[in-house]
Amino acid sequence: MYPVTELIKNLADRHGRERRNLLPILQGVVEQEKYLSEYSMIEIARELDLPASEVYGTATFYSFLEYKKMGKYIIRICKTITCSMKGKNQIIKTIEDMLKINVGETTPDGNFSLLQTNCLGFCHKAPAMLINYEVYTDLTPEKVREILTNYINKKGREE
Amino acid sequence: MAKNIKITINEVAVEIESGTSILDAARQTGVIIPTLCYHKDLCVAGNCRVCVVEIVGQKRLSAACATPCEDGMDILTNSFKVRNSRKHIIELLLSEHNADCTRCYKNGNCELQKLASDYKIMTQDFIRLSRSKNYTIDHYSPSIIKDDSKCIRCQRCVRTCEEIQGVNALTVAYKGDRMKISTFFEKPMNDVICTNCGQCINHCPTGALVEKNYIEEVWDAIADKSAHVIVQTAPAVRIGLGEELGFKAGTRVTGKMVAALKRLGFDAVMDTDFSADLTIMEEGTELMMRLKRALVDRDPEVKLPMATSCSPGWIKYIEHMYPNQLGYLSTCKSPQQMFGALAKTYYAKAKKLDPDKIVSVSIMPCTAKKFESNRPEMHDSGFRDVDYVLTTRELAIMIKQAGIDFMRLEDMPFDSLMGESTGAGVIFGATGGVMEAALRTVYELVTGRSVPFENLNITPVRGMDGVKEASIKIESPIEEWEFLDGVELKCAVAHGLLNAKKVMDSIISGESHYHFVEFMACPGGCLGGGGQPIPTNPEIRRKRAEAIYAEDEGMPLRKSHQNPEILKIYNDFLLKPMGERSHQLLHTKYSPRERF
Amino acid sequence: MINLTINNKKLQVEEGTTIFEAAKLNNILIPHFCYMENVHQIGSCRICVVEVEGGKTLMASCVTPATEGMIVHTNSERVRDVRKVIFELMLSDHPKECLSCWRNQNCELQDLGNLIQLHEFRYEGAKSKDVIDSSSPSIVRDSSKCILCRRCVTVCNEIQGVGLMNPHHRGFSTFIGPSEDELLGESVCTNCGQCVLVCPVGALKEKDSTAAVWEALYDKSRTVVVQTAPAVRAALGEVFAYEPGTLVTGKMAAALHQLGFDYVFDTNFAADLTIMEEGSEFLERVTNAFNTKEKNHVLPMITSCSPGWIKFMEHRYPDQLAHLSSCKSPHMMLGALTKTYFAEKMNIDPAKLFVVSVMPCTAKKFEITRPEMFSNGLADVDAVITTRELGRMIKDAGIDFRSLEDGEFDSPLGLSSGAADIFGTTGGVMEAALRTVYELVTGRELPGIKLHIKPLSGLNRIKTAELKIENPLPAYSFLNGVTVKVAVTSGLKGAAELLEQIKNGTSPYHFIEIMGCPGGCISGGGQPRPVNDAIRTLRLEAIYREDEGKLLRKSHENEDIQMLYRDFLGAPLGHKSHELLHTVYAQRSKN
Amino acid sequence: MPSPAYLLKRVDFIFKDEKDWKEILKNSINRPAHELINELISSELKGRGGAGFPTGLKWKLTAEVDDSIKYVICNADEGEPGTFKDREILSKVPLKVLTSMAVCGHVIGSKEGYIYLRGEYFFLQPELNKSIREFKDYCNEINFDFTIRIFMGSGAYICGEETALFESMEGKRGEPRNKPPFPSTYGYMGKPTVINNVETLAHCYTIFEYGSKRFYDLGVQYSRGSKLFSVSGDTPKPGIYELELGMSLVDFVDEFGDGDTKAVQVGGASGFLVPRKGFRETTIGFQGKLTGISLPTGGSMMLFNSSRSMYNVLDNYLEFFREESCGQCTPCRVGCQQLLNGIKAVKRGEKNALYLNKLMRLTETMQYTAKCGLGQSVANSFSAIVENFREEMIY
Repeated sequence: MYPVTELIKNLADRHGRERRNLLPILQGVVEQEKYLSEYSMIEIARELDLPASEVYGTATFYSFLEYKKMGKYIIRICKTITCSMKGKNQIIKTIEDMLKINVGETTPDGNFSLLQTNCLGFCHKAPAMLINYEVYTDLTPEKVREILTNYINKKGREE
Repeated sequence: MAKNIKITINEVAVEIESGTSILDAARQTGVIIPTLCYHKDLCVAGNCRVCVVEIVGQKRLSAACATPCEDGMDILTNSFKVRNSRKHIIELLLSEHNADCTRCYKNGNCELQKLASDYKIMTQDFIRLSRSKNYTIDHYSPSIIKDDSKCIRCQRCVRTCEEIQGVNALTVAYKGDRMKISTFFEKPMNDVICTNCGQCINHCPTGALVEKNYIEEVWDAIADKSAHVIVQTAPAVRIGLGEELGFKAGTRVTGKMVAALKRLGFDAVMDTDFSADLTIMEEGTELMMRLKRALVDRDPEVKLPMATSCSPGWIKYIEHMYPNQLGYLSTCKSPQQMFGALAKTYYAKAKKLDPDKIVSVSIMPCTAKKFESNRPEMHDSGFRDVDYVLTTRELAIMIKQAGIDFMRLEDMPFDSLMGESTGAGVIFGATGGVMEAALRTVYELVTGRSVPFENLNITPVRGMDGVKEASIKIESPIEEWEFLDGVELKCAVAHGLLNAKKVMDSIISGESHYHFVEFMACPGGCLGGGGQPIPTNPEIRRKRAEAIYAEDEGMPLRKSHQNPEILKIYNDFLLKPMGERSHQLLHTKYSPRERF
Repeated sequence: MINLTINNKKLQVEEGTTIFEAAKLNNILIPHFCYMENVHQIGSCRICVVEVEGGKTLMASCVTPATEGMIVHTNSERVRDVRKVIFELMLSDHPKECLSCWRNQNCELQDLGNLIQLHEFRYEGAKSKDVIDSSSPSIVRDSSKCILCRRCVTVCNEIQGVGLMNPHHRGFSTFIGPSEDELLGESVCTNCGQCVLVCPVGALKEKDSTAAVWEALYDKSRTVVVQTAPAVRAALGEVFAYEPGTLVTGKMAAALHQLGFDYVFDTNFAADLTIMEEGSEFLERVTNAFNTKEKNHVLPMITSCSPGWIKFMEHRYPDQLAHLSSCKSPHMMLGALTKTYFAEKMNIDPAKLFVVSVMPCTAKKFEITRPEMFSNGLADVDAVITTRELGRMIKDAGIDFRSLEDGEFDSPLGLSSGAADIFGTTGGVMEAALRTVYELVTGRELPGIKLHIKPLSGLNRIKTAELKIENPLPAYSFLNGVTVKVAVTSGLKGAAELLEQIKNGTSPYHFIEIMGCPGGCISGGGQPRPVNDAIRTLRLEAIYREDEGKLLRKSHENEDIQMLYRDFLGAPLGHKSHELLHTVYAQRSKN
Repeated sequence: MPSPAYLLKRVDFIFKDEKDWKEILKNSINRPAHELINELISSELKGRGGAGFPTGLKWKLTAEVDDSIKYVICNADEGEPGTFKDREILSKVPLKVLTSMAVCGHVIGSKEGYIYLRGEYFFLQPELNKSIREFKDYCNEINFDFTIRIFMGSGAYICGEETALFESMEGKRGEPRNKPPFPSTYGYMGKPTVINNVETLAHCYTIFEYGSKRFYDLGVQYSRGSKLFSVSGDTPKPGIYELELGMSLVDFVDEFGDGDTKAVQVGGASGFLVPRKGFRETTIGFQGKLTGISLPTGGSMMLFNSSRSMYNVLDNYLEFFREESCGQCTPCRVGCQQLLNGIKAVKRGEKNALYLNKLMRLTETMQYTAKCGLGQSVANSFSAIVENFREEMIY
């Protein structure tokens, strides 16, 4: 039994197997696996007795439910008007230089993915970004470098 | 009775039932409102916004298909605001569309083309988006081609696959400008659960979903002098073909169809109805044997009810959805495949032809037959039983291509050896037809008397409602079947895969127990199949059904076992139904498939 | 007779018929493109090639005569492949914008595509020059859509004799039209629109005025008046899939009311008025010729209701302009009257009136821009839409044409006589005029079954007739024993012939009717496509059926006309008539 | 012009303490439903989410429908750019919101309440769950049957629209439904549903606490009560301020602008952009004939100073709408792309400036025919920017 199948079984037991519980289950899988693989979508469809295409259609609608391989930490920079006015591009440049990847890519070692997202609701502390579910605001290039280094170390410590 | 309300449409006062949508109210008063994502078979989506109308007093325009009328509404379907908006919306649709109509399969029969020509879009000022998008064409499936550059995202196919067929092969994916109709993980239609029933083709307003056509291959076969090209035509083709060539819906063009096929250059024009009668003989006997094993030998693992197996869309559906219930299916092949097998054995021997030189073509109202003809187990004659399958639409195109003036053709009969057919064969094309044909023969074999229905029309299995049930009491059968005395033969008929699912679920849960169930993949049976002329809607299906039953009443022979050519084939070649040779040629087996 | 087999079907045809015609007679349709019945068969597009057994190459069936014992295959494998390649080559230089083209769903290239079922994209190459010439008020030319089938060249040179549309340059850069830098608006083009009628694709179209009409309809402050020409009611049905030759007069009027026009008048009313004016003018000229001594009479008199013909004459025969009757065309007369007589009667401010005329003709769009067509500062007619454009407007408004009940024309400018109806066909104006003139001169009805003059009806190019005048009324005693000779022609080629006779003084006629388009207005440049002689005959018969179906058969018996003279105009050729109903002509350069 | 004395009046209701929520809850659920409804109606409280639908009427309509199962939903999707007040309310005074939801349950006869929390506010969950548990215990204590659960969104701005929110909660794609039928008769799972914005529920709490009079006195005719404003952009003091409705924009800019404010975006991307010359006659509030135009708003106020290029602002909005449109209906899906490509083409000089007028007419069509608010409100800022800052769009 793959770990994902087991995870999906528990999520289904916890949330229920109706169509309206689909989104919580999808979120549960993304929280763990960082993305929805083809296999996991099929398992969800089997568990909830739903057509696979419906699961795929619903999942691809929401920007947080990724369906491509993602790194362990997903960095999401807010690109809406106030953040982009307050220097979001410099932040992106700094991260790109540090991690050697462009927006939309994942680092070769699979630790970080860099994405852009729409308004995070921190316009008064722009620019802002999310790393997985943590919010970081009033970013400056130095602050970003510092945040990333301790993520890399934290990452290092876990290994 | 819902109370009537008064509204005015284009300053014409009208009284209609409350709750009718503005679109229906307008239609009743002779005002045409353009629609694209609206279809009589499907629920109202209201997402193309082409049918917006102005309600006096409201700033925003409302969609006529989705807005119910309220008392005192003053509706303008052609005010300045409406015309401007409608023109803009159509132009927006065109800016995303690959407008190369001359090379499109649906040229001349496309709702977007008609809309653009009716509402004369002459300006071209929006930026062509279709060029900057990398549209893909999926042509791996033997039945269906999906061309995204022609899709206007009206979601009619998604709603068809969900509401009528319950298969959900297609869904809407992504969001914003990347939104598109796609399968699971954008896989080719051939790799997902699609049953090739073609209902999505029938409901698609543009050329985004069309059938894979084999017109070129058939023309080449005809042109090849050394090949002996034979063609078989399905029961539902003769009452659908007329619509493509200028006749009203429900006109019977059997004789003209045969004449046209001969004019096209086919060496022998024969009738699938012949093998429909053959199917009745085989399947009827199989049913009798199952009943015998169930009631006499008390054999536990005999599977009752027996399900018909002539709809390949239904077969692929059950293989996907109920892989371990395949035992219910009758082992008989579909009439098309039976014909194919016999063509390259019995017919070849009788006409002293080399089977390798025979090219067997079939004209079907169905796109799933294209998939069925290249299933691995359909090579029992040593060669591929049916080489090419054409839909009714493709035949109409070939007739036009050959420059045949169809209206003025005089009728011609089918060729011999496999062209004779009975009324029971013809009604295969309508839902409940196979059941009625089977009952006419089985009842007579068992009791020696003909079916106790006036003029042999077993009305309870007729009509368009989703699931139909009927039961016939068997009294004083002939002695060979006397164990059936007093047994109430319970049968059911389901058309449209969603209804099929209902019946299957009730069988598995033991809620209902029938002896014999007819399943058809398409609503209305084969007459509403995926290959029939477009448009197809409830009234057209009813008219086609009337035509089929009229053809049945007009036939001299009405029961399959009276067909002389059938009797001839049994004593020359097959010896007896369910005999050793029948098993080798006319029966098949099924393979379970992954559901996802 | 020769016998041949086509698609292994034995046929017998006369000597000299082409393979295409032989097949057509026996219900076998061969795909074709540049061939057009009654226009030409020049075998330039090669779509209609067929395989003849024994022949090395495929032969164009439209130009290859059938020979004894020929075995033809119209659908062999070779033919189909070749046809696909040719079709694709044509498409490679054609814009792929069907859905925003005005010929969408009414284009022979699309129908051909439907037949050939081509789905490959093998040839993508350079596109030829993309010139859009919308200088002319009637016709717009879009060379990017031109397929070089040369139908317009044949029509403009052989049938109309204007000789404007010609191929230029060579090879891939060949293009069809007036010369390189010349614009239609400034050329000798008579705007007759025959080229628009025969063009299979969207390369030539009428200039769209529906936008202006819609704008006027939505402008609540203006009163919008519409008038329909005699030939429109005989062809509008074809836009809504009626058989050619179905009369839809009632439904047309109902549709116009539903479109939102405030008043629906009938150009036929003004046709009766034209007969009164032109008839009197003819009588005046005849009296000068036969009665008085001065020799400055100008005969023969030529009708002037076809603007295409008038512009042709102004270019080609500027010094014979005096022969033209000075009457305006019927729809200009009605426009002028609307903004004076009608405006006064209903006390509407003429500036607020917007007059639209529905015409079977594209030249009328040019006519309303002529400087002489303005009375007291206001244009007589503000917009002209063709029958095709009216069909589109009806569809655009979502009116279910076929289920309309019949409506009526509004008075006072709506009533019309049978004589007015036959204006739509060639010979109609002459017959209508003679019905009135003969009765004015002799007091007796025109002899001839059902008031028709047999030799003047029908489609041949030049038709003549003679009418002997015996014991006329005392006022016209000088005409006793005179045989009035009349001639009728349609198509500018015939007109040129008659004008040559006038030019060198040998013309025996007193009265000549000339129509710009072959067959008269029933097959004008604005009529629904396709048009061929069979369809012209059906429309012609419909027009005569409407004439015979009316009680009122002569223009001078129309009470509304008599009321108009009593209340407003006074007498024919009176001072007011001259001011409103007559016009002058301008000499134009020859090339 | 209202008298100059009418300057910005700071108010402090929302973030005042919520310590006596238990007592308010108890005596509210003992009052008859119609009395509570009339209280809301007489307070003239209008929806604070941006649509401005009178809350009293909404509760009344849903209460009248008799159905055993009804739902109360708190819309905490807050995707509108420049809006961040709901997050503050839910983190500072969550119990006010929960109380109002319970009272609403009592009024319309519903036992189930949901908070639709946007995916980006994942970190709010632990705190909020704690308050919900605390609330639940008290409910059991006074045996008032009303359970509240959190439903997490997953990043889709469109799910702020009420029917798209229902679709999303039903596990489907967040595609807005046809209206009618309206949520009061056919909402979540097809049952009658009241759906209110977080701030609206907070205001309900104030009304239940002090009665409708105190609320009614604030603000001006048609725009009663106070409103939380999220101020951001070129301003020395970005943040959240509770101000009375009906204030004029000129006062607002004097207070919050950096002295060089060129334009103010009222109501986020789907709101209205007011250029400097429009400040004088614009007031913030719902419809009604105060001098000049008044703009309904979800509370987002973004200030732009003269260093900002309005072309980039509009480009950013259109990119936002193109991505966040649900893609279901033609005018919005294709319209947004055409607008974006259109202004880019004009900027690059491929199309002449007149093309902007064609795009303006297109936005008019989108406003009239789009199926939901998103498509309809793209026109607001587009027309304002193109009309007032035409040169910035072309050169």
